[in-house]
Formats: sequence, C-alpha cells, structure tokens
Amino acid sequence: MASVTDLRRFPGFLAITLTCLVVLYAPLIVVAVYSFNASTSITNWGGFSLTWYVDVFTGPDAPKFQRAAINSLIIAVCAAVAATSIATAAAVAMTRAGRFKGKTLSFALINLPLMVPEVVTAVASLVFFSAIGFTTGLLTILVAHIVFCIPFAYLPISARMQSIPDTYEQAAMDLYATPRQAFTMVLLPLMTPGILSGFLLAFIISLDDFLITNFVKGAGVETLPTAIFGSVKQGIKPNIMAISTLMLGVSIVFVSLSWLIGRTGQNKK
Amino acid sequence: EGKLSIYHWFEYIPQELLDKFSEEYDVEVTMDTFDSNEALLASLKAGKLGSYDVAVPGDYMVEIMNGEGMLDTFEPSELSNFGNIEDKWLDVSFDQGRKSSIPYQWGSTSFSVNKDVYGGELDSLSLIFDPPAELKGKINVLDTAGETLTLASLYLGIPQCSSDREQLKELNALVQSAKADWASFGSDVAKDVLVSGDAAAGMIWSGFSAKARGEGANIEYVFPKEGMIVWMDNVVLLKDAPNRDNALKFMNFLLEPENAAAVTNYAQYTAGVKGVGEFLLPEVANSPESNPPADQKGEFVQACPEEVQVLYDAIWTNLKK
Amino acid sequence: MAAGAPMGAGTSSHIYEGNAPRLMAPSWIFIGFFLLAPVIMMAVYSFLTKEFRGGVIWEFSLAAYDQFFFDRGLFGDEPPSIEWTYIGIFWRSIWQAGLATFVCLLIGFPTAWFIATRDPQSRSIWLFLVTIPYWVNLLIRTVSMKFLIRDTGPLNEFLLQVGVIGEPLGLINTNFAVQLGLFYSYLPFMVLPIYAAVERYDFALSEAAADLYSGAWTTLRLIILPVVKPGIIAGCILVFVPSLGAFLAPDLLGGAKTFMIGSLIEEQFKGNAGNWPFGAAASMILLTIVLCILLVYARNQNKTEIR
Amino acid sequence: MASQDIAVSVDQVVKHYGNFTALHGVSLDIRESEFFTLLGPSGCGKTTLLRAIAGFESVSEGHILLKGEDLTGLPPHQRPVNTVFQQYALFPHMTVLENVMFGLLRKGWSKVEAVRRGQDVLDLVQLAEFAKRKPTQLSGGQQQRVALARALAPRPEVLLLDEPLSALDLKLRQSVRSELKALQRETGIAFIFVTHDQEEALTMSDRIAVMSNGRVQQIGSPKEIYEAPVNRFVADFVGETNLLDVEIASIDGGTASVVLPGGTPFTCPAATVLDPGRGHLSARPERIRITAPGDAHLDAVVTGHTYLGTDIQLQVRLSDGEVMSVRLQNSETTSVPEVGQTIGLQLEEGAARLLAD
Amino acid sequence: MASQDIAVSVDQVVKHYGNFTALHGVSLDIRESEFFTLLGPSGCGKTTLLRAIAGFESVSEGHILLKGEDLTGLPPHQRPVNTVFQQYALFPHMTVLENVMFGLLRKGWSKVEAVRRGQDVLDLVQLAEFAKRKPTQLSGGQQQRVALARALAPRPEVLLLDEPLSALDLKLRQSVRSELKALQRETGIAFIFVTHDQEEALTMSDRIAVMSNGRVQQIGSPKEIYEAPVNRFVADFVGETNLLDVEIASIDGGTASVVLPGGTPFTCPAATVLDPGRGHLSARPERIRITAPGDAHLDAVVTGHTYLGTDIQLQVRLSDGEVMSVRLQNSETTSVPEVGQTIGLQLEEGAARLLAD
Ligand SMILES: Nc1ncnc2c1ncn2[C@@H]1O[C@H](COP(=O)(O)OP(=O)(O)OP(=O)(O)O)[C@@H](O)[C@H]1O
Ligand SMILES: Nc1ncnc2c1ncn2[C@@H]1O[C@H](COP(=O)(O)OP(=O)(O)OP(=O)(O)O)[C@@H](O)[C@H]1O
Ligand SMILES: NCCCCN
Ligand SMILES: [Mg+2]
Ligand SMILES: [Mg+2]
Repeated sequence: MASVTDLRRFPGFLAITLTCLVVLYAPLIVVAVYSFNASTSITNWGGFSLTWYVDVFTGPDAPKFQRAAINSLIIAVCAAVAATSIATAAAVAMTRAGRFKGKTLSFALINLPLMVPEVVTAVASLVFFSAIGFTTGLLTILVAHIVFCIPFAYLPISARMQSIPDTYEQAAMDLYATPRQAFTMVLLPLMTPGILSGFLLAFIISLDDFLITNFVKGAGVETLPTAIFGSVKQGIKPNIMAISTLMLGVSIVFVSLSWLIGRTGQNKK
Repeated sequence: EGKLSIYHWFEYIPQELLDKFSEEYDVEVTMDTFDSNEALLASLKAGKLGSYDVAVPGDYMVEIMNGEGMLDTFEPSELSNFGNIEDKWLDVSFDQGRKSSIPYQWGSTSFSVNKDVYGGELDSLSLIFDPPAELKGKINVLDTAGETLTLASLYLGIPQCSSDREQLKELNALVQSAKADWASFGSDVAKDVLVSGDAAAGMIWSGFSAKARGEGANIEYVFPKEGMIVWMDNVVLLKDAPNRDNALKFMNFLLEPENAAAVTNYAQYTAGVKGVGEFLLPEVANSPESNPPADQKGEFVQACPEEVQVLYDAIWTNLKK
Repeated sequence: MAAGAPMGAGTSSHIYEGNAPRLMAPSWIFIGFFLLAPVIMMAVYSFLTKEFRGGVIWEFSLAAYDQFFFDRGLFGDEPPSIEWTYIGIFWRSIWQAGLATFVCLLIGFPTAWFIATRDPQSRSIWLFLVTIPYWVNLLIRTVSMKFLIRDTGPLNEFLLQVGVIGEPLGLINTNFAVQLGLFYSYLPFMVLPIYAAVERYDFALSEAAADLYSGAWTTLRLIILPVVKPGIIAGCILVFVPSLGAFLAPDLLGGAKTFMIGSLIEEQFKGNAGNWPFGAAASMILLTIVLCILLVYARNQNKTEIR
Repeated sequence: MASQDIAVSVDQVVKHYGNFTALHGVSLDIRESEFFTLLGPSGCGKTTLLRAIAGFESVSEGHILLKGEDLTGLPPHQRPVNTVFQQYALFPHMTVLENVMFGLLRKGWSKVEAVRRGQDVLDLVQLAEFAKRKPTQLSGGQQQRVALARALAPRPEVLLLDEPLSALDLKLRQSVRSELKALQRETGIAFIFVTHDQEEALTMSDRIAVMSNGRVQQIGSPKEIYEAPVNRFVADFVGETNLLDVEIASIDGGTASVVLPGGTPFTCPAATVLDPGRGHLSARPERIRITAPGDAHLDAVVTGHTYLGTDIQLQVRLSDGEVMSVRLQNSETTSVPEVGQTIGLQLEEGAARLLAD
Repeated sequence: MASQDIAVSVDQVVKHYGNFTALHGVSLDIRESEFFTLLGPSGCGKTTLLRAIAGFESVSEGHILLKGEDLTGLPPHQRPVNTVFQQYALFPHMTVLENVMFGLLRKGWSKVEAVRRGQDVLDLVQLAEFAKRKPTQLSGGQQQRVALARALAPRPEVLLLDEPLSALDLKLRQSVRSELKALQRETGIAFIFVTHDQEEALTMSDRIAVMSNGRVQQIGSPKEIYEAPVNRFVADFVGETNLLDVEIASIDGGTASVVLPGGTPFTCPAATVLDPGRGHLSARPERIRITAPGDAHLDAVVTGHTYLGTDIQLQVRLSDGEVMSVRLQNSETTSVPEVGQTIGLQLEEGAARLLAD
C-alpha cells in the first residue's frame, strides 16, 4: 500500500537485513565453492571438479551418509510436526483457557527442555531410557527430538496467539462452530505465521542436534550430525562440503516448490 | 551371517577395511564414533554397554574399563592370529597377557612447530610451556587434561599422579603462566590449526602431525628431551557383547598384517602387529613422526587413583575458569 | 487493518476454558515422562556421592553443592571460603549469552520487521532465506565461519588485497569471534518469533502515533516494541538460554580458553573429571536461575491479564 | 406470563469485572417474536448483557433462560442465537462471502445452498458486488453490513444485535431497519437490539428497556417510554426534554398541581408517588406552543435557533434565567420568532409530566 | 477567495486502489475556522479523503494544500493535523491517560502539564474516572471517546474527525457536539468532520460537502443543502423526501410548471436547467399539510403510522399507487388521521422542488 511516508519502512532496516543475509550465507558460499575443489584440502584450490559429488554417491562412505541424511530428514520432519502440534495445543491452553490449576507449572514444564543443559539431557535421557529398556534406535532419537523441539515451537506460536484477540473465535462459535472448528477454521489460519515460525525452528534445531542424538541413538544408527561430527572439526572434508551443498540444494528446491505450489494455489482462488 | 557393532574413534579406520571384513565374513558392520576416551567411558557407563561388541580405548582407559568390569575376556586360542601381536605389546601394564584387548595402533603425543615462524632449536617442551617470543600467542594445546598436564609434568620432571603439594603447586603455576602464551585449546582441531596457520606450534599426536605435514604445513614434529607421551589404542572385547563371535572374528581380522597395515596407512600411526612392513606405504613407513630417535624417552599416561585425580581436575578447572 | 477488533498484548481469553488438561496432556506426557523424569533423576544424582570416573553411589551427599559454593583450597584442608571459580564461569556465560541476545535482537528485529512488511507472497521467501543456511549442520557452519575469518582466510585476504587493512584483523580466538558465532548460531531463533508477532501488528497504531507527532523512531520505541513484546521476549528466551549452554562457538571460534557453563558441565560427564553429581548440581543451579528468569516473565504476563 | 411465551428470560443477572460491577441484578423477559431493544448510555452494560446471553461472558450471579431452559454452562456454539458484534469481528482471512457462509456450513448446509443463501443475504445489505473482497478492503460501514449479513444468514432463533446500524448512513440505516423489521416479522424470531440511538429504538421496537449504570430503569413500549417516563433519567435520555424546577402544590393520585417558575399554576400527570415540595416537570420541546407573551404559562426571550432540516429548534431563556428549547416544524407557514423577541410558551395539557429524580 | 483564508485546499484529487477508483477528482476548499463536514453514504470515499489529508494515503493525482503550502511528500507526523480514527486505533499497551498524553509528550510538553491537560480533556469526554484503564477494558463508546480526547489534546491546526460520534448515545453526542462546536469557535481551527448522519451534519456544520461514489455532489450551507439540493441524490440522501414523478409543462428561469400525479397543475422552483418532459418533484414530508380530500394538490389513503417521539410519520398511498410519507409534529393538538382514511395533501408553495436526476 503506497502512502506519503510508508510507516512500515525504517531507514537502515533493509541494509541490516541484507548484512544479516551476507553473514549467514558467506560461510556457506565458501562451503559450496570448495565442494567443487579438486584437491583434498580446503586450504588450496586444485581446480574445478565434481569428484566429491561423485564420491557422495559412489564413495566408500556413500551408503552411510545417504542413510544418515535420510534419517536426519525423516526425524526432523516428524519431530517438527509432532512438536508443532503439541506446542500449538499447549499454546491454546496457555492463552485461551483462562486460568487453570498448574498453569505456571505447565509453562515451566514446556520450557524445561530449553533450560536443561544439553549434555545433562543427553546423559539423563540415556540413563533413563536404558533403565526403562527403551532402546530402539530411531524411535528414541525421535522421542528425544520431539521433547526438545517443543519449546522452540511453543514460544513463537504462543507469542503470536497472544496478539490475536479472541473475538474472532467468539464470532465463529456464535455461528455454530464447535470449539474445535473455531480453532481449525479461524484461529489456525490466523496463526499461520506463528506456526510456520515454530515449525521451522523445530525443524532446524532437530536437524542440527548432535549431542543428545549421539547419546540416545541406538548403536549404528546415524544422523547427519553424528555421521559427520568428528571429521568436521579437523577441517571440513570436501565430501562433507558436497553433502552440505546438496542439503542446501534440497532445501532450496523444497522452498521453491512450496512457494510455487502456494502461488498456484492462490491463483486458483 | 549376523552383525557387528563397533564403537570407535572418529576418522581412525578406513571404510574400505570395514567393507572388506563385511564381505569376507558376511557380517553387517555398524560403527559409532567417539572423540575422547572419557566420552567413550561416559556413554558406556550411562547405558550403552551391551549395545556394542568392540571398542577402541587408549591404554589407560583399557585399565579403567577393566576396573569397571566393562570388558569380556577371551582365550588366545580363540584368535588364530593372536601370535601376530608384537612381543613388546603382549604383556602391557594395562592388560597383562592381553586377556581382553589386542593392539590397534600406537603413537606418541608431543608437539609440532611451524618452521617458517620459528627457526630455533626444536628439542624441548619449553617451546610450549615457556615459549620464545616468536611463538607467544600462537600455540594450540590439546583440550584434554590428561595429555596436557602429563606433558607439563614431564617438562617439570615431576612424576605422574604425584600428590606432593609443592610439585602440584609448581605444576599449577606453570600452566597458569603458560596459558597467557597459548592461543587456543583444541584436540580435534590440532591438525587444522597447524595447516591453516592459526597456530605456529601445537600439541599433537604423531600421526596427526604427519597428516598436517602432508597437507602442506611446514612443520616439524618435536621429540622433546624431557620426554613425550606414548600411547596405544586397543581393540577390546566388551562385556555383554551382542555378537561375541563376530567381535572375535573382527579382532582376528585386525591382526592380519595386511589389515593392520591398512589402518596405519590411513591413520599414519604404527601398528602393533608383526609383518606389516611389506604392506606399508613408504612415506608412512618412513615418516619422521613414527620414527623417534632410539633414545627418545616416552611414558604412558597413568590412571591416577581417585584422591589424586581430583587434584589434577582442580588444576585443570582452575586453568580454564 | 484487522477489521476493527482491538488487539491487546497479553489479553487472556477463556474460549477453551476447561479444556486445559486435554490440551496440555501431550506436553505433559512427552516432557513429563521423557524429560522431567530423567531430570528429576539428575536432581537426585546431584545429592548423591560421586563414583570415581562417572556414575553415582547411592549415598546421600552434599559434596557437589559444597564443591560449587565453597573453596577449601587445592588440597581441601583450608577453612571454607566462597568459591568464585564456578560463580565466575556462570557469570561470564550469562554475560556472554546476554550480549549475544542483545546483538541478535539489534539485528534480528529489523530483519524480522523488514520481512513482515513485505507483501504476503514474498514474506515466506524471505523467511526461508533466513532459515535455509540452517539446513547445513551447525558444526559445519561454525567451522566455515572459522575458515572465513581466520588470519589467513578469505576475509582477511580480501581486505588486505583491497588495502583496507595493513595486517590481518586477528579476529579468531577473540570474544568478538565467539559473539559472531553465537549470532550466527541463533539468529533465526530471534527473527522467527518476532516475525510472527510483527506480522499481526496493526499499522493503524503507527498511523495514530504519526498523527500525534511521533516520528518513526519514537513510534518504534513507544508503540511498536511494546505491542510486539511477546514475540521479542520469546526470541530473547530462545537465544539467551541456548547461548548459555553453547560450546561450539566458544570452542571453535574462541579457542576454548575458558570454561563456559556448557563445557564445564560437559566436562563433568564426558571429561576427565567424571563427576556426575557435580555436573548434576551445576545443571540444577543453572536450571534454577533460568527458571526464575522465566517465571518472572510469566508472572509479568499474568499481571497484564485483568479478567 | 406463561414461560412458553418468553423467548429469553434474564433473571437477576449480576456481572462483576474485578471490583467493577457492570450489571447490578438485571431482570428482563423477552417475548417470542418480539423486537426488544436495550437502550442506554455508553458504558451502561448493554454489550455485557448481550455477551452474557450469547454465552461469551459468564454471569457472576443469576440465570439466563432460553425458552424456559437454563443456558448456564451451555457453550456459545450450542446456543441457537447469533450475534452482530459491535466491533464486527469479521474473519480477516476469508472473503466477504466466505464470512457470510461460515455459519451455514457449520450448520451443515450444502456448499451450493450456502452460496445461494449467502448471496441473497449480501444482496439484502447491498454488498453483492463485494462478495470476493477481504474485509480489510472494505469501508467501516461496509464491514458492519457484512457482520449483519453473517449473523442473519443462518436464521437464528434469537438474533442479538449490538449497535448494528451505527456506522450506516441514514438512508442505508432506514432500509436495513425496515429489512430487519420485515425479517423479524416474517421469521417470528426474537430480536434483541442494542442501541444508543433513541430514534432507532422508538421506531423499531415492540418494547424497550432503558438501562443506566448496569440497572434497568424502565421497560415499556416506545410510547410509554417517551410519553410516560418513570423518572428523570429516562425522560432526559430518551428524546430531548425541558426539565423545569417547580413547586408541588398538591398531589392527588396520578395528578399533581404545581406552580411554574413564573408563578402560574399548572396541572399535570405525575410519574410516581411524590412528596409535596419541589419537583421536576418534564416538557418536550415539540409539545410547547408559542403564543403572545403575558397570558401564557411562561414568558421567555428567544436566544438562538438551530436548523435541523425537518425542524427548527429555538433556544429560549425564562425570566429566572432557566434555559429551555422549543421545537417548531420547519415549514413555510411556521413563523419563527426573531432572536431577542419575547414570546409566550404554552405547555400542552397532559404532555408535561412531574417526575421522580 | 484569497489563499490565506483557505485552511485546506483539496485540488482535483484522484485516488485509485488497484482498479477501483475511490476518489474521482475531488476539489474542496476548507476555510479557516470553519466547521466543514463531509457527508455521504458508506463507501463513498470520506475516509479515503481524510486519510489523504492526514498523509496516510498518497493521492494518485492532484494536490492537497495546507494554508497554501503543498503537503505532498510531508510525512504525517509533520502535518499539524490530528485525526480521530474511525476504528479508534488506541494504543493497547497504554492506559487511557497515557493514550491521551501521547501527542502532548511528543510535542514536548512537560509530563506534569501533559497530565493536567490529559485529565482536562478526559473530563470533557466524561472519562476522568477511567484514566487508568487499558482500552480493552472499555465499552465501544468509551473507546471512541478516548480516541476523541487523544486527538483534541494537542490542539491541532486542523482536526480531522472520522465519524467520531457514531458510537455515542444521543445525550453524550449532543454534549460532545456542543463541546466540539465551542472548542472549534474558541480555537478558531478548521474541523473536517466526516459523518453519515445528516442531522449531525445539518446541526454542526458551517458548510457541508455531500459526496457520492468518490465525487462531490454539492457544497453549501446546511440550509442550502437541505432546501435547495442540486440533484435527486442530494435531496434523497439529506433528510427524507418524497420524489414524485411529474410531467413538466414549462420551465422559465428557476420556476417550473408541472402536472402532479392526480392531474393538478403546480408551480415550483427548479434546481437546474431542465428539459421539459418528465421530472422528479421533491417534497419533504414535513412540508406537506393534511387537508380534506378533493380540493387538495393530491388525494391519498393513509396506510400506516410510525411513532418517532417528537413526530408521527404517516405512510400514505396516492391513487396511482405511489407511496409517500408525511410528518406531523407529535402533540395533543395534532389530529392524526386513521389508517384507511382518505385525506388531501397540500404541498407548501416554494418548498417542493423540481430536480435533476
Ligand atoms: N485497501 C483498499 N483496497 C480496495 N478498496 C478499498 C480499500 N480501502 C477502501 N476501499 C474502497 O474505497 C471506497 C471508499 O472507502 P472509504 O473508506 O473512503 O469509505 P467511507 O466513505 O469512509 O465509508 P464509511 O462511511 O462506510 O466509513 C469503498 O468502496 C471501499 O470499499
Ligand atoms: N474487561 C473489562 N474489564 C473491566 N471493565 C469492563 C470490561 N469490559 C467492560 N467493562 C466496563 O463495563 C461497563 C459496561 O460495558 P459495556 O461494554 O457493556 O457497555 P455498553 O453499554 O455496551 O457501552 P457502549 O454503548 O459504549 O458500547 C463499562 O463501564 C466498561 O468500562
Ligand atoms: N585420531 C585418533 C587419535 C587417538 C589418540 N589417542
Ligand atoms: Mg457496547
Ligand atoms: Mg469511513
């Protein structure tokens, strides 16, 4: 919407955003560029080559990394979906159910995963899980991820929900919507940005986790972080750069696709 | 025909070798990795014992794990290649008579110096603990209390696991004053900082230093006159191993000279197995890091008793507070 | 904007009154069973006797807390005085995390604002632009950042070639590098919640402020920030708390010369020390501090609910 | 009154907001097929009462019955009442038509029927061409009409309307008014209508409840409310009136003899049992005739005119300084006295009333 | 008119929203110290024009001048105008008093003075006791009053009011109206007042611009607008009127001879130059007298009554089926014909006007 002075614009915000993106992307550009390096070492440029991409698919470590990448994506998607759903329900309770017994306690509980140091979560979970005989590999990872993703999904979602007045839901219920319908048909659409934010945070936090995963995972089960962990600190290997670049590629394809789908969906309306 | 579950250091075994074992014995091999002896101990203690068949702890850790009852034993007769173990690694202090372990690789821990930065004599731990001006602020030390404090003790000529007050105070004072000259603490990054030039000198394991040199760092691995740390990593048979038979097959496999040599060619340390020579790459066989002077002093890191260990922990915490 | 309804920050509503138990149940089950129970176990551990090299002996002991708060000298035979070592480590971590939170807010708010004021179609594109880098593992990101800013890295080489600087900036192993790393690790945790809140902001309020002689920056300070406060607070929590326990950035970019809370606690479980009760005690103390901060926040939020 | 005839019964309802009491024991019976209006000043509790009936606000004390059944505890979506919200509360993510169809679809109408009905209702509020817009792209009055259409669409048993016409212009208001009236008659459902506009209340309602400060002051037909207000508040709030400070000579049943400010005696109906002494006489501006000064009830000087289109309002001052207003129909034949002129004012017998304070 | 006398000059302003044109070249001059009203149906562009003056909306074409200076490009916070927003836009995190003080503090008032002034203004709108509440804790009308107080507080050079009284009850509206008028006279600043309420427009304004579909239809004093509307739209929109389909016999200057539906000839003023043929005669309901049937201008049958308090409105039907309304002042002396009775209607000479479509 054009106006004499656009009240939405602040001088410098664009510059900050762009700086921000430069800082975020500069290291990744290094990764992407060096993934095409013919040499084994990151320090010297040995010419352009696709060796490392070939290596990702056919090299000796290929099956391990492929499985790890698939595991990571599956777990991240499942954990983010589950955590977002759980967090949304919790946010509704915290912002839309008035006062109830144990509300403050619930608030603390939801944020507990955030507050416990990662290594403590890791050790405690492992001790606890093995004590109760819960050691099935992927599932243990998933459960642990869901747990620590909840606050990351909850905080943006509840922040958003607080700023939506409940008159919309009241209007919906007045028009014979059950509370569930008022939720799905009115609150949820208004919540979209919050839920998207929560989902994305949960997703990337799950995709990134090393420590907890490493402790609770079953023997031989790998996620991308556990698969690449030690070797990275020594200086990233070109094949890992290639994998990372591929992950970036996948994410970009994924985002572009969802954008295109969203656009065609909108055009139809 | 069954499975094998390995708990190993990261980047310490070539995948091809695992594939070879897998193919030869028709065993499905999975491997998890750890980054320090203590991390290995912690996760086994927390509940992972029983999910792995073999692990690869360092010397003193074998002793500790044995003390914790985490190891299973085997008879030499169960390994047809048992005889391939080099004699000097057969009766080791941490596993007399090799009842639970076999040698994997051994090497040393000392430090390397970039010769572009420092041109002086390279023979003393003083380069790390009392560095010359050229190296001040450009030193990386290993981020593990055991190795760093042991090297410091060697520099001071103090025995390991000393509980003598004066000696400990001296040790504390030394590391405190040296810290001002250190740029960073880091174990995994020890090679990388030397290659990149972030550090001009750094504590490092012998094979790691050789790799750094291979990647173009103009460095020399120092054999200090005060002595260095010698270590040996060992394949141990874990208690409650789900696939004990396959574990023994694997240990036997690693005692084949050809296979031990494959590890050495990859990690650039030294195997504890007879007859590897013919399979080694010449540059590995002849690397200066793996061939210390004959009179070089070296010590294993000792596992201290509890009441002493807390003192070293306190010094370490104090160093990094 | 939003068809007239007054939008209140922190208004409480009762629409789903009575449904709270059902709505909270999944959180309680997941967190309660898979985290609270283990954490309670850890809390118990903190009052037990340590077992040498990890683990606990089932014997009550206050040794862990004693070690945290009281200094008895290296050999444990001096009269007790206050132990500043751990308090110092905690304080440094809190300061470090606070600074990182502030920097993230300073950069993250404008970014979130900028994104939220794009037209609806391009908003999600910008949002994804901010999150795409996080598909690459944190470790790889941090290592590449290290590669980038090291004295011999591309940044310094570029600046040297252009002639902006005469010698390398010496960024690596400094506090600045740690801050950069934390910023790089946690930025989206600030941007996304703020975005979600700003996206709903009613610009009629900005119009009203402008109409009442308020310039853009005054409007930002007096109207916009207070109204989107829930998002800002959420973002600050999400950056502050993980920064407290962060160890990758301090280790790799800062040179690991000092313990942060995260590495101190990790050392108790994974390091030489192997002192589980002490690690557990330090964790409980950290947990208590963060919990207090959070409950103050929750209390303030409840205060704004009048009904 | 048999309970079958009562659509909604509000029984001793009290509502507290913290320390503040918004409703002090309100009781009302709304009959079936009745157009019932809540009239009162801003903040008197009209919206609060409506929200309590709709189920959005719990009552602190008392009960609300719908056709004899206690609604306490029944959630809003199970109450067969629809509301036109004062702040509209249109769903911002839906188009105008989707907003209107919402309730129909929830009630299980087929999509096709819902679209048809939605379009019909939009036609009614003259918004058919805006069906595809989002609410934010509409003007304030247009939004209000969407809210109205949305609540009308599902043909509720009781329709609650919270100032649904306040943002509409006169013409549109008049047409929506008659539509509402027609709709109400046709469907025979009870309307509870909140307004602060007394003209609206008088023209549309079967009965009116005048509220003030969370209390009902009077319930009655428009004519009762306007012509026989029970107290000063009602007389003053509903329409304009002149309140003359008079001396009460005697009271006999419903009739009082008073002495007007100029000393003239006057006989008039009295609202309730009053003690002799001083009282207030309410005289509507349109019920005062202008005559020659001297032998009229009151003498006054004209101090100003206000042009009202249909009427002209005169401001006059009595000899004792009291100010009154007199309303003359605006026409060629009306002779409007000049400012400064002294005139006589004749109060219509029976139209001026003695009131309780 | 010299430009010094003009407070705000709107010059050929066009505003497009995408394909939709909200303002089609609007030109207006608002004089200093003038109470100027924009009157028009919902959606006609009143808010849009006001927002363009305040600087929230850029104009697609044309200019807006304040005291002769072009405002184009000047940001809202530098324009010495204040606005009462139609949707209030109260700051939700501030108390009522803080809302009102906001503009004062921005203009550099001291805190103490701002508090004093804030309380004064809250007194004016009868909200002093609510000073410490948050806007969400107020009723709709109370919120509107806060918005009014907030805009009044800093004493702007031009005050823009977007339907500031629509949620207020009659009594309060009347008192705020006179406060507004008084304030306007006292400060001598120009008020631009948006309303859809013609009574409000007629009583308060110095001049009125009647708008429709983004175009100005007529600008004039209340009397001009009401009694000499330039076209059918204005006559119909401002107040109620009867539009009779008549045959134009002849037009001479401003006077026309027409033939009424019943066949009676009639002479009346004509709005603009019109061609002979058929036309519309506007006759206000209050300007029609009831006489005996037969020798009146029109004969009609009474079909209904509406009680308006001050007046009684009759619905009547002419012999040709056309429906008209007639307004009688409600008094004891008025004899109201029964429904079904046949009556004569006499149009006042000069009060009925022949209009352009
Ligand atoms: N953002 C927008 N996009 C498209 N059309 C718009 C937008 N805002 C307003 N309009 C249209 O512009 C026209 C004028 O709107 P405006 O708000 O000026 O009306 P108004 O005269 O103030 O009406 P009301 O009395 O109902 O408030 C309306 O038809 C409205 O639908
Ligand atoms: N959430 C709340 N907290 C405290 N007081 C409130 C709250 N909501 C309303 N009130 C008060 O209750 C009283 C009645 O409010 P209500 O909304 O019913 O008034 P109303 O008669 O609808 O007025 P209006 O005509 O202005 O809409 C008002 O004085 C208002 O300030
Ligand atoms: N990379 C493995 C090093 C082992 C040191 N003990
Ligand atoms: Mg209300
Ligand atoms: Mg408007």
